[in-house]
Amino acid sequence: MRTVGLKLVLTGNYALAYAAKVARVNVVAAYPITPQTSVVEKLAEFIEEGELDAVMIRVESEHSALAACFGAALAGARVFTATSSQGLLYMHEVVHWASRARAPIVMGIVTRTLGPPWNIWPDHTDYMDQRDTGWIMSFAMDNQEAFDLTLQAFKVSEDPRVYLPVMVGIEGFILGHTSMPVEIPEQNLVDEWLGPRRQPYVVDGSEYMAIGNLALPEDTEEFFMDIQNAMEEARKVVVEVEEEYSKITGRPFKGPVECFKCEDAKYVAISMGAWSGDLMESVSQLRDEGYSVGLLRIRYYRPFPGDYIFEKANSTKGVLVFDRAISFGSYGPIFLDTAASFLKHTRKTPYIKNVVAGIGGVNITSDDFSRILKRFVHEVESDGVNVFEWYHKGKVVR
Amino acid sequence: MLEIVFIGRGGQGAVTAANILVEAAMIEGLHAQGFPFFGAERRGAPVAAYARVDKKPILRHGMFNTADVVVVLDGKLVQQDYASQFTLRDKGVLVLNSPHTQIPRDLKLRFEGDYSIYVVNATEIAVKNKLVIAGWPVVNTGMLGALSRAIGVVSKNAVVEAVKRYFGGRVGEVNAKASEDAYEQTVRVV
Amino acid sequence: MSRPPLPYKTRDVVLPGDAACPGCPIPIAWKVLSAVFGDKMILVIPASCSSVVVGMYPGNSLRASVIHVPFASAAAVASGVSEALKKRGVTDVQVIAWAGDGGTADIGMASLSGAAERNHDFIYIMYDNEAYMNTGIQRSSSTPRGAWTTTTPIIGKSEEKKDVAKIMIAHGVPYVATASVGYVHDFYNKLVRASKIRGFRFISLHAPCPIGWRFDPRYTVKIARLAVESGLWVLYEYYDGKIHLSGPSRPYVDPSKRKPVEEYLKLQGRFRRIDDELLKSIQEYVEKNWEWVKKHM
Amino acid sequence: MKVIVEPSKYRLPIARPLVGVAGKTGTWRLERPVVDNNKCTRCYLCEIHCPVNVIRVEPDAGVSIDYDYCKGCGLCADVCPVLAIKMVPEE
Repeated sequence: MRTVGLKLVLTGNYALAYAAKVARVNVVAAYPITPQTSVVEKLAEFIEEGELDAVMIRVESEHSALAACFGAALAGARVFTATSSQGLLYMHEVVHWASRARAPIVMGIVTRTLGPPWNIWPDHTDYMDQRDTGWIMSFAMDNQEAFDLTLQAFKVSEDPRVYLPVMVGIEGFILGHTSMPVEIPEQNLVDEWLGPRRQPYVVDGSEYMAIGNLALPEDTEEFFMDIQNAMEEARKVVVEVEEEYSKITGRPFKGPVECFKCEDAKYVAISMGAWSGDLMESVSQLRDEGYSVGLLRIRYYRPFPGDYIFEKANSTKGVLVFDRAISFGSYGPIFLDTAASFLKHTRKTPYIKNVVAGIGGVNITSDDFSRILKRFVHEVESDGVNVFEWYHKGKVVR
Repeated sequence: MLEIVFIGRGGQGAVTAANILVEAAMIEGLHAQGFPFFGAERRGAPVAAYARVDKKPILRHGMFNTADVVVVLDGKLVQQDYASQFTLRDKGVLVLNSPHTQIPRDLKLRFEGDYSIYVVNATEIAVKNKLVIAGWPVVNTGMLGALSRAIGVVSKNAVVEAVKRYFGGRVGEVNAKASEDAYEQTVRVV
Repeated sequence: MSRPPLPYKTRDVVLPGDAACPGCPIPIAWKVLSAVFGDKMILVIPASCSSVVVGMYPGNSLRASVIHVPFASAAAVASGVSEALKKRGVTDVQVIAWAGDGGTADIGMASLSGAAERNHDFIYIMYDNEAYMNTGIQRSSSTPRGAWTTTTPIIGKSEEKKDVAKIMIAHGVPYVATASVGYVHDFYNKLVRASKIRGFRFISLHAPCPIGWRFDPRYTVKIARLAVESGLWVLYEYYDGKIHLSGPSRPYVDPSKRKPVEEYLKLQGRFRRIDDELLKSIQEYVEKNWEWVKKHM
Repeated sequence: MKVIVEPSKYRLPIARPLVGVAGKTGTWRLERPVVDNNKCTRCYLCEIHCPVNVIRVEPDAGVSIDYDYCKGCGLCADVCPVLAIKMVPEE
């Protein structure tokens, strides 16, 4: 059943736009922000060229971008939007609103840091700011994955076991503006696999309903609990969806966390996003040098794949978590999730360490990763692990 | 893996060149990446674009200053301070758009070791092919032909096909002609 | 006698026992909406008294559809609903953004302006009770000069009321009207006209609030009418490039027919501390506003 | 463009029409509207304006009020052109 379809050279941003196109979205509402702009420019082009039968709402702000998507979703449309950085924060209120109303929506996040100072380069600060919103959150490492995860997001979002919005992260520029070959599956296969729009209710006047009336504390808490329940279900659904997807596309199944040389590793790194590729180079090189290292790359951040990470990393001597964001006054978000996930299973964890780096778009190369990994191995061997480090300009800042 | 930097002026099409190179590499069955300088590009100011080409999937991301190949869309830029941030690896290749075939003086580019230099007059080729937009000769497609001649990894045919696909129609044909002309007229000077 | 002397079908959509304060103008207006659109309406309601009036989950006081939305987003959500329904070919239901003056003139202004500029096909109704009533009577930009609110507690509001209808006229949308809960027939007629026009339609509905304006709840309609009779609130429609004065306001083109504004003000506790100077400025506002209306008729 | 509505096991924040969503709001009342149907001209203004929608005017029977939900605001009395409705204190 495998088909190659089309192979095109696409930027990460265009990959998101193509995914929305083959998902046959009905409504796109978006507001321009660097480095997201070319996502919606491409969709506007598809729509104006007649290649995509959809309505483009050129809204006056990001708050309205997601609000318009929310309204269209409730009224029965498959919708898509994309944003970045300050724009994502501006729409943050509606980000919460969409998941509480159980509205299936797909949104691309072309990540970029937050100001001041003005800085258009990528880290995960904006994305991590959304981690408590009740959205399913995935993150791509390359443009093919940006396309694949976005297309799968529609299926995940519209699954009755989930019925939550999904955001797909890619780093601005590093993927967003970088061209790579991307395989686009044939439209008819996508149509057959994805099927028509599916949602828990539709507001179109055919039925009396009021969405979001004032509710008592206990009722409200139950809605929250059900979002948590849906997150648990979503763990299965994202796996199922990817399995189906790899059958029709022939692309390898990677799961919520990709294991790269982690099976027999004594030390594992954990990371998310494009720099995981550089980290893989580093892991391969260190393996050649005799270090027993591996990598767990997070593809789905929410629901957090904590059990999977525990299973893969519990028998190691050390776990090194790379974060491209910081929860000021605490640690990097992935580290916090990882540490908590271990505590669910055991009181005797391996060494777990957090390195924050790459903030504001600072480029971290495989040489940097090798340096950090080697030092971590030596720290574990000598029982002197610092739980937290900020890696900056080639040096460690504690 | 080959890491390639295109140096040009904002508006000269360095980013387009990098993207077409990815298309050409794909035609050759290779893996590739192409991307602009991450930041604000201003018309006329010196600016870089980047490409990676490899037989294996490319895991590495991000900009780089040390490259295997440097393609200079405006030959004069290699004599300006802007070029000094880039380093050519040992056995690296420099491809220049220049009307002169002698080795330019005062190269600001840094070298780690041996290098070769290829020269082509892409500006003249653009003018002859009537590839002038808003007063600017379009040199990027010519420089891709020269790049193909200089490194060989991506064949002339692949570049021509990629250029045609990228632009389509008559524009594609004319640009492809520029690539072919440049391929033929590129000479090694060092 | 046969049916009511008005073509109203106000009985079935607004259900008794809602959570509105006694004398609240909101359900009165909803009854007029229901008379025009029946149960085929989707109200998009941002944070406001109306969020509370419809009552608490799992119940709802309207036999229609309601979408509660974040404060600043009513016009944007309605844009999305309207576009999606159009795409689906659903044409038998009216999308109505129903927002207070705070959600319209203040926090919702950008999304309102955006939706108007894009000329989305829905009706936006700003029910203007001239302050943030739901949070406890705080000043909005639509609060009139001189009015007491909990955030202008001593000297009253010093600035002029923001005239949103004028702002919407400047957007060049196909239909703008002012209306009042004191003139339900007039409001009804305006909704009927609006329902026959496609594109963005805006109605500014004057809606006296007994709690926030400090008057006896039985006078909601009386005070709304006094605002018109004193010339403070002018009822008109704007379409085809000019203002069409509405029946109830027609006599008051003539200043001598207007009741003194004091009559309107003295019934309301929020104007209790008004002095001669303020009174004069309010009277001047009336004259100035009428000049503007006449100029655009 | 097709939409499939498929419910899930999750609770949704959807409310449905309900009479008396705020309870028997008649208990809020301090004054009760009392109608003199002999005076009533069946103009329907009280029915049209009643914010709680509890007044029904019928050609023969005249005005009836559902006191379970009437909040006693007195608006009906104020809009009645013939003063057929009086507000009297609740016992």
